[in-house]
Formats: sequence, structure tokens, C-alpha cells
Amino acid sequence: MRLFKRILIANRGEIAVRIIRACHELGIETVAVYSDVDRDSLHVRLADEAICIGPAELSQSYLNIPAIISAAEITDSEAIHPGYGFLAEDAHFAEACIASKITFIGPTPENIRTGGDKAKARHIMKKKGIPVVPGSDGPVETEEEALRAAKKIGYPVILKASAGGGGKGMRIVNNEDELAQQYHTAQQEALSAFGNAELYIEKYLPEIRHVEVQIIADDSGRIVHLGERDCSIQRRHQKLIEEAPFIFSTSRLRKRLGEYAIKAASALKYRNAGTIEFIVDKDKNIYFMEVNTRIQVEHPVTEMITGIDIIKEQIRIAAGQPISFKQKEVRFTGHCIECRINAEDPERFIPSPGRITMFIPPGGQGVRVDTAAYSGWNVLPYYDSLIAKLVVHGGDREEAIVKMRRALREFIIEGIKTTIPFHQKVINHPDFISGNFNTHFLDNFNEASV
Amino acid sequence: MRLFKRILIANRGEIAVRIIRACHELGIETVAVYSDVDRDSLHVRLADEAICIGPAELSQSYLNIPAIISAAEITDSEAIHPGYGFLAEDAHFAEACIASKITFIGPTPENIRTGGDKAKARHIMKKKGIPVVPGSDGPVETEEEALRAAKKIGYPVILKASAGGGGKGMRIVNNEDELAQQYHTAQQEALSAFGNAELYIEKYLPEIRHVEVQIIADDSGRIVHLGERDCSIQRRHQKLIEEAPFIFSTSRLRKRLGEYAIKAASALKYRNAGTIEFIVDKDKNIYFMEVNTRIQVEHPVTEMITGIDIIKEQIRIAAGQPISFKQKEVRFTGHCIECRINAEDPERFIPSPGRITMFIPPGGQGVRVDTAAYSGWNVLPYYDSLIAKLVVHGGDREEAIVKMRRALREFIIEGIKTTIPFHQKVINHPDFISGNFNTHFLDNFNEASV
Amino acid sequence: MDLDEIRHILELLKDTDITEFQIEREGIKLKIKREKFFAPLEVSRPAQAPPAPDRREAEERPQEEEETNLVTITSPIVGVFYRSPSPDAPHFVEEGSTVKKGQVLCIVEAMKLMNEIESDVDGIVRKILVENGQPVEYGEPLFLIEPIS
Amino acid sequence: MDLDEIRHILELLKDTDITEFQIEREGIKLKIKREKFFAPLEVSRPAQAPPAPDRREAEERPQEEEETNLVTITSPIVGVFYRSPSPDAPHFVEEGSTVKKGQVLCIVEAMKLMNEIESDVDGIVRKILVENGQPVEYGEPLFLIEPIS
Repeated sequence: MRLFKRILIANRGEIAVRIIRACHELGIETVAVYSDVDRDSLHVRLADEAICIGPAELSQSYLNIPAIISAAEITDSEAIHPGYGFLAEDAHFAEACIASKITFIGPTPENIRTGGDKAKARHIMKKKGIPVVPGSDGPVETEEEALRAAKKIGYPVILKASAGGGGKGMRIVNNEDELAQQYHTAQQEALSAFGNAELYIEKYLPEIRHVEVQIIADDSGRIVHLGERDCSIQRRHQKLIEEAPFIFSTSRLRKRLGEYAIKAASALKYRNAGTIEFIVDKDKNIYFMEVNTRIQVEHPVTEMITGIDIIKEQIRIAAGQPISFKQKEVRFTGHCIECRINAEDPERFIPSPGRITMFIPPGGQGVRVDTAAYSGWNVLPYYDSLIAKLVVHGGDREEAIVKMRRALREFIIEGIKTTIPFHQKVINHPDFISGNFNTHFLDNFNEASV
Repeated sequence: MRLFKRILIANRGEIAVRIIRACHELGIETVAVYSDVDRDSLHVRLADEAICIGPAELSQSYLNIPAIISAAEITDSEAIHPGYGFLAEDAHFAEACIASKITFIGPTPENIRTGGDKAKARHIMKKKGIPVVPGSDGPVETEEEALRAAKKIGYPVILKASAGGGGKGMRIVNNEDELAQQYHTAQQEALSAFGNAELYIEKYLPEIRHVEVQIIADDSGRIVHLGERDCSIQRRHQKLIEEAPFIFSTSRLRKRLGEYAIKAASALKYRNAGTIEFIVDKDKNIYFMEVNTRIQVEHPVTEMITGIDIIKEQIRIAAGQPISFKQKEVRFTGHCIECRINAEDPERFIPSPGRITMFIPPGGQGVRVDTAAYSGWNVLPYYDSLIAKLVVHGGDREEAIVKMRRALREFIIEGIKTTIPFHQKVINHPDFISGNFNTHFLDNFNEASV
Repeated sequence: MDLDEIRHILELLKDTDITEFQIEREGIKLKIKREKFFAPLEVSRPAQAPPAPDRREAEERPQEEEETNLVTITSPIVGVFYRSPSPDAPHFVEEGSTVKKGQVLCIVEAMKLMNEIESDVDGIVRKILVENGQPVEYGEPLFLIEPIS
Repeated sequence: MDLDEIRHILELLKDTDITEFQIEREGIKLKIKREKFFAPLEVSRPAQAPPAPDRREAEERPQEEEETNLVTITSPIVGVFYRSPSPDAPHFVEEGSTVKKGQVLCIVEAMKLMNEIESDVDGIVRKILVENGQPVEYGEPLFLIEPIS
């Protein structure tokens, strides 16, 4: 099965540059798309061809399905890679590609739909014997139903918006009184944030790690996993630091994570690359959380410890080729940490767009910087504040931390504020160094460590 | 044995930056030295402290031994790393350090002296049973002596200046008549180039590869080797591309190279890191050529396939610590290629100093860029034209070539001319791709390939 | 001009990107220069990949002529430019045609949909910048029209 | 034209791409230049490692005062600055001392060698910029001397 001659990349920033690199190494031509304010962006420059698809507003450019399909058509692109964010998890877009006879490099529209419907995904996993966090089976329609469900699950429980994400509409409640108090507020918040008041209830697990498993599946139904990533360093449910492997894993835990991930992918008839997210509690219990039907920001962490190029696998699989390696050939070497460097105030995380007057990335052995930034580039206020992923690989976690410390110190970005000082604080924090943290690590971090 | 608190780096450019990285990862403070035109150089910025040691002229700054020792003294530096070039192979400098009770991070003064005296090194190796290129035992004083020696060795032979290097004073002669013709011209050339008319004679081997072995030795006399590098892509004896491993090696050849290298280092009572250079002819015969008593430009090639940080080992050994690994723990993974990017016209190799208006290095998995350049940096006409070492690592040589091709294409350097287009031609040349080349590969390269 | 005044001028210049400042007054001449290491940000396109050169050229052409008060009609969408509603039909307009505001000038086809592009002004079509059947990107100039008022 | 007016002109120029600006009026001549689309590279030192701040400061001080025609004596070598030939001996010079061209001002010790630093001019020592026993780098200002002609 031959590979594509030309691929259109329906994204911008570091992930567009990352995909261009994979294409060029595979001998595939690339077409960049860009909004008219993005003319000087690096992905426009590095691609073989670039098409302006609309003005700055997302809905008229990077989320403009007809414009993107049309750009693919006029450039004779055979396939589209959506990157992450934007249209990556829009089943309509995947379908529009298929309808226009353009290969969508990613999972099937059905995979994307199931991944987006958390209750459905949870239901499927439960049926397959994969543990899920105890909770209501689907939405709780009334306060009475909520109280019944919570009693059955056992307090503390957490109220979540069915349509939600990013922490909005979430409420932790410790007893019946609190539930009665919070139910309507949470409903109201869900309605105003997502246009949908529907809530469901889950057992609240206080000290958890967020651990995800990278999987890859091809058209023949073969599924492999590339081990886990620990993504517990989060701020308001936004991952900021990821690492692999999960240091508190045991060979038994790792085996179970891999088995569950493959079972989950199999149950979903999954195609291409994806991530199965789990919660691991302090007693090493595993609970399925959700499926991410896209390439993830943190995929380089897995690439660095396995030597496998996940984007290249995505492209080959989309072209109908089998996975290029076998499960038993996957080797994990050393330890890898990724820091997401954002154009944000490092104390309050307020975006800091503007002209980067000087950008000198760190280098040397075991340091990988995925970025679209350069000296003189203007960080635009319209888009994501992620400007660089700093990824380091060491023989063990200690060496990776030393390398990250050195690389953060060496990284020169002037003209805007970045989260580099924040990352320096985390990387030097005794709890981070010992690995003794959970998803609440950052809750009071800036206040406590100042 | 504790490491140093503070190290002075008696160099500039990418190697100074490289050494600063190693120091910072070891938790050692760094002192940069610089000439007054080098104030804006990256090594000055990345070091913990920086001392201006003189004006632009080499003799008054980077070759100014009293200024450098004095800078070490006033900054309480416990050790000096000389990098490569400059004072790295100056036995007087190593002695001056020792006399001032500053640790010289490198071989002993005696090692440096022997390395610099090619006839002596050759003599030692012959005694130890390491094959050397057949030749006169020491200098040939008269034309008659030269004719006698050549007859014994067998034509073609090569006349070389005893004090020489860089191809000057070299003459290939095919018979007695040519020898009689060329002897005095070569003498004259040697005299004017090196102030020393002394010549010696060696068998001329036409189709050879230049293969060198990295060795590391500690104070206890333990010696390990880190495998070989193929440095056959040279222009006028200047290496431009290096790779590892040597693709036409066999396990038998590799074993012999390693054994000879360790035997050579042992015979020299070698300390710290060094390189034993060999010639490998088309029949896989090995001949000792010379010893390089310094860290070499191309050391990252070995680091990428072994995962060992050679500069860190140098520092540890200089502090009296043992080598941090055993010979049998050294693992070679994949294939690595390095291209030296120079600020030179890519056709005629004329230096192209000036302001770099835009510098965007390539990135992604398996790409390492060792550089001190950045957007806005002025490449000074006083110093070396090497501005970046682009080093790539792939699962095999084919993957490494693909990665190098992608990385060269992606590398953006504006404002000056660079040798990137030259490297692109080499990397796409059928003979380079097949590995079918020798040290003469570039002799008529630009003309032939245009 | 005294020291205080000079100090104030230096203050003013501090956070600017001005490299030379000169003032002459009352027989006093003040000249201030500085060298900053500057990196131009204007990036040229890579030699190996000039993105769609024909389209770029077309884009730049009208700018030269803006002086002469021509109105540029640009493509509001990515697609393929057609001068007539169907292959056999006559062109909507020719160079020299007089057009009314709102009159259809061409079609840009995107995803099988025919999008009619109308004139923004009453005027005369002075230049048609794109060939029939040629792909166009967002914002790409299609027509130069000389307004009639 | 007063400072306020200059300030306004600078304000006006700020977000433009103008590279040269010149105005002549009522015997006043103002000229401003800058380089286009530039990003200043003037690099600040990393926060965690300010290299030898005392020495840096010393270096910058004399520049402010250059206007007043002081001659700066700089160190020709790296070493340690001494104001007298031995710990017990009196200082070579003090602030206010009158010195002759060629007179020894101080010693800079490098590698156990005492290097005598001489005055370039006849003049009065106005400022001694370095403390006794302090390390100095190449080119570091040591003395400010007001020449006597």
C-alpha cells in the first residue's frame, strides 16, 4: 500500500511543524493552511505549500470545514492530518473528509463520537469488565435521583456535567446536606457553560494519579500499546508536565494498564492512534476515565522512551499499512519528562501574547524542543498559549530531572512572559523530585512555594 | 572524590556551550572567558560568570595562557576545560595549569607531547605490535636517504612534513624520478609552512577510510573504548561529515579496532578522553595513524549511539573519579551522522562572516544541534567558521540519512552563507547513500555534481 | 539645553527602538546614536518551497496600483475561480466591462458549492487577476475595478 | 520645540514603520533614525547568574561621564588590582593626586607577576573605580583622570 503524495495539515503551531517533520521524513509533500494573521508562522514557512483559509477568527479559518476541505481539493491533497484541538475530535469533519474522498488521518467518525460521549464510553468499558469509577449509570435527572445514586455509591461523591470538561460544573459533596445544597447550583453552572444542565455522579477519589496509555491500531484490527504516561501535574485540569514511565508502577500494574487499554481499544473497534485515560488511586486501583481520539500534546514523551514515531505510524495506518512493529518489539528506555512552556504569566497564568524578541532553545544530548516559535515571532492572542514543548530524556528519572533543570535554565525567551519560572519551581520541589504527588499538587502551589 | 565547585572554560563557540551544559548537569558552576569582540556570544551568556581576557587577536585572548590562568585564579576556578583547538593540545598550557594548582581537564602534558610528535607515537605503536603505515623510521635527511627508504617501502609513496598537518608539504610520488623532482619542493614547502624542512616518507594508500576510536582512561589505569567513527568525508584534510558506526565494519574488524585503541592508550599511559585514529584500506587492513589528545568536534556522534556523555566523563576523571561504566556495559544503538555547518560559501568554502539575521534550528526526535549561534548573532571573522553541528540519530543508516535530509532542509540560517547546500548535495549523492566512498570523495565533488 | 534636558531626552529614548537622534537648537547640536543588535523579523520564504508562486504574485500586483484608486475584489473563500456559471456559458464580465454594485463577477467553487462573488462598487473592470479554473485562497485578489462616482 | 513636543513626536513614530524623521523649524533641527522591523537583541544577563555585577557596574559608570572629557585608564590584563607595591607601602595615588604621563597608578597581578599600570596622560586622578585587592578583567576601567593641558 503506497503512502500519500501530499498531506494537508489542518492545524498551526508546534503540532503542525511536528507533522510536517514526519511527512518530510516519509517523503510526503505538505500543505499548510493558515489564517491571514498567521502568515509569518513557522508551519507556513516549512510546508511545501501554504493556503490562506480565512481571517483570524477560529470559526472562519481553523474551524472552517468547507474552507479546509476546499484547500485540500485545490492542492490535490490526498489526506488531512488534524493535529490536536481544532477539528481533531469533530466527527463531522472526519465525515466531511471521507465524503470528499480525502483520507482523515485519525480514528473513525464512530470512534470520535463514542470518545466524546463519556457516559457511553463508560458503559462499554463496564460491559467489557474494565473497572470504572463507581457512579450513576448515566445522568441523574432530579435531586431525589441524585441523592439515591450518591447513597448507593457512598460519599464523598462528585457532581459532573455530562457535556462538560475543564472542571466547570464540578462539585465535590461530602454528605446529603451538601448534595442538596449544590445540586441546583451545579446544574445552573453546567447549563450556562455548556448549554446543557445534565449532571452525573461519580465516587470522589481524593489522592489519584492521572495515567494514560498510548495505543495504536491498524485496519487489520491489530492493536499495540506504547506504555503509560503520568499526567498528574495539572492546573485546573490542564496538563502542564507529563512523564513516562509512571514511576510508582509495578510490573503487575503496568501489565494490567496495557491489557485494559488494548481491551478498551478493541471494544471500540478503534483505528489509528489514541489514548486510554485511567485514574490510579493510592492503593493502585485502576479506573477507566475516558478515551482521547487524537494525537496528544504529550505524545513525544512516549516517542522518547520507545524510539517510535507515533505521527509516522498514524500516517502509515491511514494509508492502509500495518503497524510497523510488534508489541513484543516495544522497548522502554530511560525516563522522559515534558514541560509545556506557555506564553503566560508564571504566577497567575494570564496569557502574555506579543512579539518574542529573542528565542534561543536549549540543546544538547537528550533534549528535544517541539516549537513553532522563533526570534521575532509574534505570539497571537487568538490562539493557544503553548509556545514550546521541552522534552528531556535521561537514563533514569533523576537524570531526566537534572537535564530538565539545566534545559529550563538555558532556555532564553524574551519579549513575553512564559511559564518557565513556574516549571523551575515544580522541578525543584521536593514532592516532585520524590515523585510523591497527585493531581492536586498544584492546587495551592504558587501561594505555598513563594 | 568530590567534583569541582567551579570550572573555567578556555574556549568559545559551540564547544564552550557544550561544556557549560555538562557542568550544569553535574551541578558545577561555570566561568566563561571571552575576547572583547565576543561579548555577545552565547557562552558568555550561559555561563555563571564571564571574564574578558583580551582583544580579538588570538594570541592576546584565547591563546593567552597568563590571562586564562589569571582569570581562573581570580574566579576561584578549580579546573579548566580547554575544549578543542586553541590551547587544548598545548602541553605548556597543561603544565601551567598544574603549576598554578588548577586541574587541567584532559590528558597529561606527556600524553599531549607524544600525541604531537607523530614519529614518536608511530614508533611506540610499532613496538607494541600495532600496525602502522609502512614508512621511513623517522625523518629522511637527504634525497639519497629518501630514495633508499622509498625503494624499501615500494612506490607509490607520500612525502610528509614532520611538523606538518592539513595537507601542506605533502607530495604523492609514483617512482624515483618523481621523488627526485619533488623532494626539494616539498622540503621548501614544509619550511615555509612550518619553519621546519624535515620530511618523512610513508606508503601511499589510495582508497582508504579514516576511522577513529574514542577511548576514555581514568587514574586507576582503566581504559574503555566507545567504538569507532568514520570520518572519511574530508575536504583538504578537514572533516566535514562524521558517522558511527563504520558501516563496512565487521565484528572482527570492530574487535581489532577496539583492541588496538586500548593497547595504544595503554602504551601511552593515557589519561582522560582521547581518540586513536586509524586508516582502514579497501582490504580492511588497519594502520595506526595518530593520537588526538583532546575532546573532538565529532564526539556527539559517539554520544548519540552510546548514550554516554563524554564531557561529563572527562570532568569526573579529572576530579579523580573512576569511569562511570564498564566496557561490557557499552551498547551501540542505531546510526548517527553529524554535518558540520560552517559560515562559508558552499561552493568555494570561502568564509562568510557577518550578522545572522535569522537562525531557526531544526528539531524533533533524534535531532541534536550543538551551536552557539542565534538570530542576531554576528559571526566574527577572527575565529573558526563552524557555527553548528547538526547531529541526527536513526534506527539504521537509512533512517539517519532521511532524518539528516529533513533536518538540513528545515534549518533556516539567513544573513550569511552556510555549507548547508553542500551537505544537501553530499547527503543525496548515490555514493554517500550506498556508503561507497573513501577519503577522496570530495576531491572533485563540487565540479562533478553541478 | 542643559544636562537635565539631555537626561530627559535619554529617558524618552530609553524604551524606543530609535537608533539615531539629532537636534540642533540655539547653536547647540545634540546627536545621539546607539547600536543595538537587531534581528529583522521580516521572514522571506524558503528557497526550496515558494508557496504557490503564481497566487502570491497576483496578490502583490494590485498593491502597486492602489495609488490609482482601483478597488480590489478579493476572494472571501478558498476554492476554484470560474469566470462563467457553466463551461458553455459566456463570461460574467470581461476587462473593460462596466459593472454595477452587487453584480456577479465570477464564481468561486468550494466543496461543490458555487459561490457567486459580487462587485462592491459601480465601476469598470480594469483587470482580471486570475485565470479561469485556477485555485484561489482566502483574501486573494480577483479583480481590479475603477469606481465610477 | 520642547521636551513635550519631542515626546509627542516619539509617540507618533512608535507604531509606524518609519525609519528616518527630520524636521527643521525656527532654527531648530530634529533628526530621528531607527532601523526597521527590528527586535533588540541586547541581552540581559540571566536572572540566576549575574556575572560579577560589581565589575560590570564599574564598567558602565565612566560612560556617563565621558562627556566631561575624563580619560579612562583600563586594565590591559586580567588579574588582581593593587593600589600599592606591597601591603605596607603607601598607595601609588589617591583621588585628587596629580599624575604625570607614564607615572605608575597601580599594579595588576597576574600569575604572580606584578604588572605596573601607568597613566596615559598628565592630569588629576578624579576617580578610582576599583577596590584594592579586587579582581579585574581585560578592558575594565580602573581610573578616571582629568587631563591637564
